Amino acid sequence: MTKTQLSEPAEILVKSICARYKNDEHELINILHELQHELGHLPAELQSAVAHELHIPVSKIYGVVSFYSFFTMLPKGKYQISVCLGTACYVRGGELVLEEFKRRLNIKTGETTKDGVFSLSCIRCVGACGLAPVVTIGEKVYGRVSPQQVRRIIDEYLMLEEG
Amino acid sequence: MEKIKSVADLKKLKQQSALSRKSGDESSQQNAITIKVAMATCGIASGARETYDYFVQELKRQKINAIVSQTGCMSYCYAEPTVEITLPHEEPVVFGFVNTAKAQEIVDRYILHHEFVDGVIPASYKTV
Amino acid sequence: MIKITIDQKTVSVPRGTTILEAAEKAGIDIPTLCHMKLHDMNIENKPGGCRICVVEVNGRRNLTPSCCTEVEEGMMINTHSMRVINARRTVLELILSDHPAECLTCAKSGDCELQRMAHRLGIREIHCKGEQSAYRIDNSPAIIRDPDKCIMCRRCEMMCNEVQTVGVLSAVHRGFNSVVSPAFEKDLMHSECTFCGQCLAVCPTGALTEVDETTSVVRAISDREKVVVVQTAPAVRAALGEEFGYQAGTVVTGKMVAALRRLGFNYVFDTDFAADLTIMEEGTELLQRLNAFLKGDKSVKLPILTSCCPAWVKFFEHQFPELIDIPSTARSPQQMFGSIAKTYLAEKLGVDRKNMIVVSIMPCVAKKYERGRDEFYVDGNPDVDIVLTTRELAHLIKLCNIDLTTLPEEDFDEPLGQSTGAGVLFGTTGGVIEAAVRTAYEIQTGKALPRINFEELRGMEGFRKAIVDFDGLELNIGIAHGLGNARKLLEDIEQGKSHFHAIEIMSCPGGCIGGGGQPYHHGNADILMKRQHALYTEDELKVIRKSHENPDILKLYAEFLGKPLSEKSHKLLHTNYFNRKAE
Amino acid sequence: MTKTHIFVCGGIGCRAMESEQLRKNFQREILVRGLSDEVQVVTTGCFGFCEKGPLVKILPDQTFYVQVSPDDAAEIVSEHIIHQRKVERLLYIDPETRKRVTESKDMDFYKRQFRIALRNCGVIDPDNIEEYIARDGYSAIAKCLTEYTPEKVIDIVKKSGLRGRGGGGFPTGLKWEITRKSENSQKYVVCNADEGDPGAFMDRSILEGDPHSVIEAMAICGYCIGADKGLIYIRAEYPLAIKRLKRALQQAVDTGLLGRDILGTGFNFEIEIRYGAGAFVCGEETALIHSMEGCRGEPTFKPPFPSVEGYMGKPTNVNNVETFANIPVIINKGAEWFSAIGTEKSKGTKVFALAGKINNVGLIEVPMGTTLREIIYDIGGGIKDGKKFKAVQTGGPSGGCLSEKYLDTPIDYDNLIEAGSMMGSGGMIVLDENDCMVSIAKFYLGFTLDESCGKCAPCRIGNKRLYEKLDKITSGEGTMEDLVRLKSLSLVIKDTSLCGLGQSSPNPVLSTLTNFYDEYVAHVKEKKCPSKQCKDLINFTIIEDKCTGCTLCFRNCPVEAISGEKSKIHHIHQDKCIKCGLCYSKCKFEAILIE
Repeated sequence: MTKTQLSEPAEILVKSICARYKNDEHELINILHELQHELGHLPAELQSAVAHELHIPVSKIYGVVSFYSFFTMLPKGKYQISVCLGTACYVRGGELVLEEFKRRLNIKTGETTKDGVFSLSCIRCVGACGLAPVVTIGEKVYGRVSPQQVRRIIDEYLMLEEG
Repeated sequence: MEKIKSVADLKKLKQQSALSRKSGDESSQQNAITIKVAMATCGIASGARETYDYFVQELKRQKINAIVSQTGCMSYCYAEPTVEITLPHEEPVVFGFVNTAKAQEIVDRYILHHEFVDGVIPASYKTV
Repeated sequence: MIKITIDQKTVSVPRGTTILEAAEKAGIDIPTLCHMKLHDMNIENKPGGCRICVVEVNGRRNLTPSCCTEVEEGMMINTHSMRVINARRTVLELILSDHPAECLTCAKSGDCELQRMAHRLGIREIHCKGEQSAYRIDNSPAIIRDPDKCIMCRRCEMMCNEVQTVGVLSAVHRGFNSVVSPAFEKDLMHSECTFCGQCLAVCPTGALTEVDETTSVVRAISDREKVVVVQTAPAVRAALGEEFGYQAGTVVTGKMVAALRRLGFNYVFDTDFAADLTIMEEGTELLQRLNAFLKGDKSVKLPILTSCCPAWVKFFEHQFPELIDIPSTARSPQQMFGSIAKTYLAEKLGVDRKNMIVVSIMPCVAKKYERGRDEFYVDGNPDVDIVLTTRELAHLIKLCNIDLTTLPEEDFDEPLGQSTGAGVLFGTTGGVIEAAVRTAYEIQTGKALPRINFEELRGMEGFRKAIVDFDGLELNIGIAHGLGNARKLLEDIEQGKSHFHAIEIMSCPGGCIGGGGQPYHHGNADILMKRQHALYTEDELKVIRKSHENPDILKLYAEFLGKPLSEKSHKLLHTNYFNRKAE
Repeated sequence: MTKTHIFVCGGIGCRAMESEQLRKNFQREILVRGLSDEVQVVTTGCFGFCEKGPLVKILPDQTFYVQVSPDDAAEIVSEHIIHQRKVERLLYIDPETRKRVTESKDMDFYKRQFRIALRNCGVIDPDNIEEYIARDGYSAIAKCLTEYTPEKVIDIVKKSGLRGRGGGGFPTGLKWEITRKSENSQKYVVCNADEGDPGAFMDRSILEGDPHSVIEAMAICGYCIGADKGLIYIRAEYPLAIKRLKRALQQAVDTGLLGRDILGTGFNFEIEIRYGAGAFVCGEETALIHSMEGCRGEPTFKPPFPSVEGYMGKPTNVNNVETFANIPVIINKGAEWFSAIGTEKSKGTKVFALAGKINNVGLIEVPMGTTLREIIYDIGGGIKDGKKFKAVQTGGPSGGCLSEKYLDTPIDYDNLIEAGSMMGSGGMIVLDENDCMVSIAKFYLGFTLDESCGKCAPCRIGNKRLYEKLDKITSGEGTMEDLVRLKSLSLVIKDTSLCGLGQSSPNPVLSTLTNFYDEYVAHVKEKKCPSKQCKDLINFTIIEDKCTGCTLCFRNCPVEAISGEKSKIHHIHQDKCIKCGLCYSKCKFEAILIE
């Protein structure tokens, strides 16, 4: 274990969220959801702080965090690009769209661009199979995406960045 | 919200809602056009929210007596956004691919003049 | 009773019996890999993960794991049908396809359950080769973790979490990437690991092994400039024989001493001597605290906790730092020995401590860690230089072609070789406190003990309590072995629920006889019972059975230390503890 | 005055049969005859009766004409519109009565779909409890609490023949009965809303469109088994469903339909939401329970079943969303009514998420026993872009790929298993001639590989090996021995895995091996991908005779692998080509060859 380097506000947040769940270890997943929602990711020192509050070993928390694909220990990009690779999207070319995002952003799935603007992940079915292939960025859903559109979609956000 | 404390309460509430739907009395509520916009995830992803907003604003602007509401998935995923329109005393009609342009056409022709426009989706199912 | 048919044999077994247990009763041996049950200790691991023990049950679509499936009336079971054999071999091939083929150099070779299984099922070729896991090897002072060899049996995870409640090991990630690891894939050295070694005691493969220091011993003995001194812990003599074909529970003290001499150690001493010394210091400390407490001294806290188990020490330093002032400050026998060897003995022999190498033979893996703690170094030189486990000693003896069975029985050397029956007891749960009671009673009451055996302190229950009558003064004594039991006790103390005067704690189930460095018991708890019995017998056979009557101990005090808890004693035989919570 | 409308089906199936021309002909006739003010032609979406297309419906009299050719337009306008006489020969003949059907409202039988679970989706406002109540909502729980004993309700559910809609198809009533009989002061009702099957989204739709139906059913279940607490385990990836569900729960609490002393009967029931965190295996009930307890979602061996020892060690009844959505209807309409729908062993309806290479992608609900052909061609409007049907994948990663020969198999739990697939949660992905079946199998294995929990060896390592073999085959490096191993390994994984995930994960491999063995052989022996999908086995080249130098491919290539000037023959540089297929799909002159 590393020495706790958690910032004070984060520490207070951990304490208050855990307390709200009565420091009940069975509420671990709900607690992690809330923390990730607030802080964007779940770094090691945060997990240690939760372990302390719930009186459970940090290895158990890491076991849980590393088990579920929804949880991340790494900070995500400002814009989180998720390419759906559900079956419907796959048979309608979702993989080609993903490849194109990887190529254009020069990152692998699960990574974040160096400037921290984009992160790329693939997801399993958002249930919008009628629009396959589907890409989501934040709350926004792009339907019937072709590889050619990828550059346009990225540019859209780059323009936002540049103001 | 009022508490439903007994089966009798429940039945009363049900009758009230059923009455308000079916009876043809004079109040504006009963003669209103109802517009339901399918607003499940895929509908919203296809622009159902814009369609919804358009109907609300446009009908208000034209002072048309209508109730616009959201509903769940109508299952015609290939034709999102989908909208169901019930003119007073008529069968409900579902339209597919209703972007704001289509919505405008629907207001101008179907709602105001009872003329069908392209994109009607025939009901393909029975229900309980 | 439930009647079932296994491989055409009809057996009746009680409700709740598993197919595996029923088969055992019918004399049918179903191979298992992840399953492990320590009968008398309530320890069982059956995740149903390896799928080696699958059998065919009539009317079921799929094969079923016999370790998890309870029998039902009229069940027809086939444990070795061709379908079962095919499945079992294919599954084992799969496991082997993700396991390094390093048997030639693997520490576990010859004692590996996976290797044995491959032999038993006659695997000659792995048909489904593919990508293998590739992890970093985690080297700690005591334990080596080679996750590539992990087969996800989860035994270590179960020991670490459920039995020991240390919670360092957990399954992490998922699917093909899943492995048992400390949090964030950190090294054990940077975790709360106590190095109790219970994980490696149950690991079926070479994924968890102790750090092998036999090479250092060979090098030390080969170095003519060094005086190499060896000490052997009480529990070693009760288990070493198993490695040489003796029945479990055979005591091989004399042969072990002879073997150590043959290996070339200059002096062969006994940790039991240091155990007697521990009793002198710890027993005196107990009485001092007890009497002050009885006089109403509010600054004195009770209970006093034993401190001879290094894993236990590291456990409370991490988990209960607010209680670090209640364990006895006495060092463990290993460290007391090292300290005395490198002062008293070195002086006697006229050897510079830097030229003396102290080797310990221990049933324990944590002793490897303990010897490296900063506080046990003097001017950069450790009190104990090398720690071998019982298993390593056996390897070394075999390496040098020494046949233990034909060796004569020899005695330990003087002056650190003589010990009492009390010292021997340190090897089992309840032994330290019994040894302490024998001495404390006589010192406190000034009377001779009416009896020497304290049956009420003996047993295999994970947590025991007893009241010992000190001539009118009733002493409440607690005993826990297994850190999970220790945790419960400490929580009671924290919450003020416990009213013990003294508590003995051993990290390993059974105490040192069940230590992480002992010959593998492969899940057979009977072995531990026999080792325990052996130690009590050894005690009975001793002429002197109370530590304070050990003449060499008395001489040591007279010549060197003065009296228990003297200034010199404090310097050489006591220690202090650290809050490791923030680590 | 009401206008006359001529509805011409513009569904893709009808379009393939010249419905577009038919529409033009109608318009011309109307123009020529000066009827433009009175008659209007409208193109509609699919009627779901494609085998009899093109379809025409005349309003307001509801006349329904089938198999109308463009030449029939004149006759319909002159006879029907002008002379008010029906064109008898174009009316549909009822196959049973052999009579011509004149009005579409008498033709409900062409509506293959019957909505029970989806009854309120797209009908009511999910955020308004009153709309649910207006459609008989909460009358089933009222009936249970005031008229039936728990045993009676369980009896109704048992007699209805309802089986779990989440995949396994365990009889729901029996499950309730076992949980009822497990004695304990605390029991739980759990709703599994962790819809993880890629390509299935019926549970999301129900929660987004009709959350109260699930809440009501959970309360009924609680009444039956003796539980006062319900938990809904829902995917965190479904934010809208979560929002609607929360609102619905709040309304139910506010109106007193959840909480203490419900409807004055003394029955207490409350519901909490728990979130999934992205693990498909948590669809398995023991894994789901561990996840709700804050642990890794690893399944444990059954028995003990959750009905005996579940959440927090207490008896727990787990059903999925669609199963629950059926319950209030069964209570209101009765067991006999429900069990009259469907096949002998599979009663009621099933919701399918129809997607892939099909025209009418959507959520459909059909009686058990409907054939794949009816679903694909009538409801789904046939294969997209007029391509040839190759297979339909049902049951997601646990299911299999069924070939043409299964098109007329009535779909129910048992028939699908017999065919080597599974009902699963109801994903139904249609594949066409361009889909490589080896790649499809690899896709599903890739999914299983990501989602395997890793607890048992056959699933953890076996699926990895299956995937590696499939990868080898799609790269053109497979051997015939690999095909033998694929099968034998698949069978052992099925036979020995700990939970349903591993026990069914080889189904996509086995079913494609059985039904599309030739495709595997082509990859292995000829090193060819018949569907031209496997990148390692194809090359894109330009057919010089056909290339017009239009530069379209050049402009669309994402990696600048195509060179050429306007009006000159273009060239594809194989070293740069990433085989994305864009040039092929963009070329208007069929000048790109895949070989």
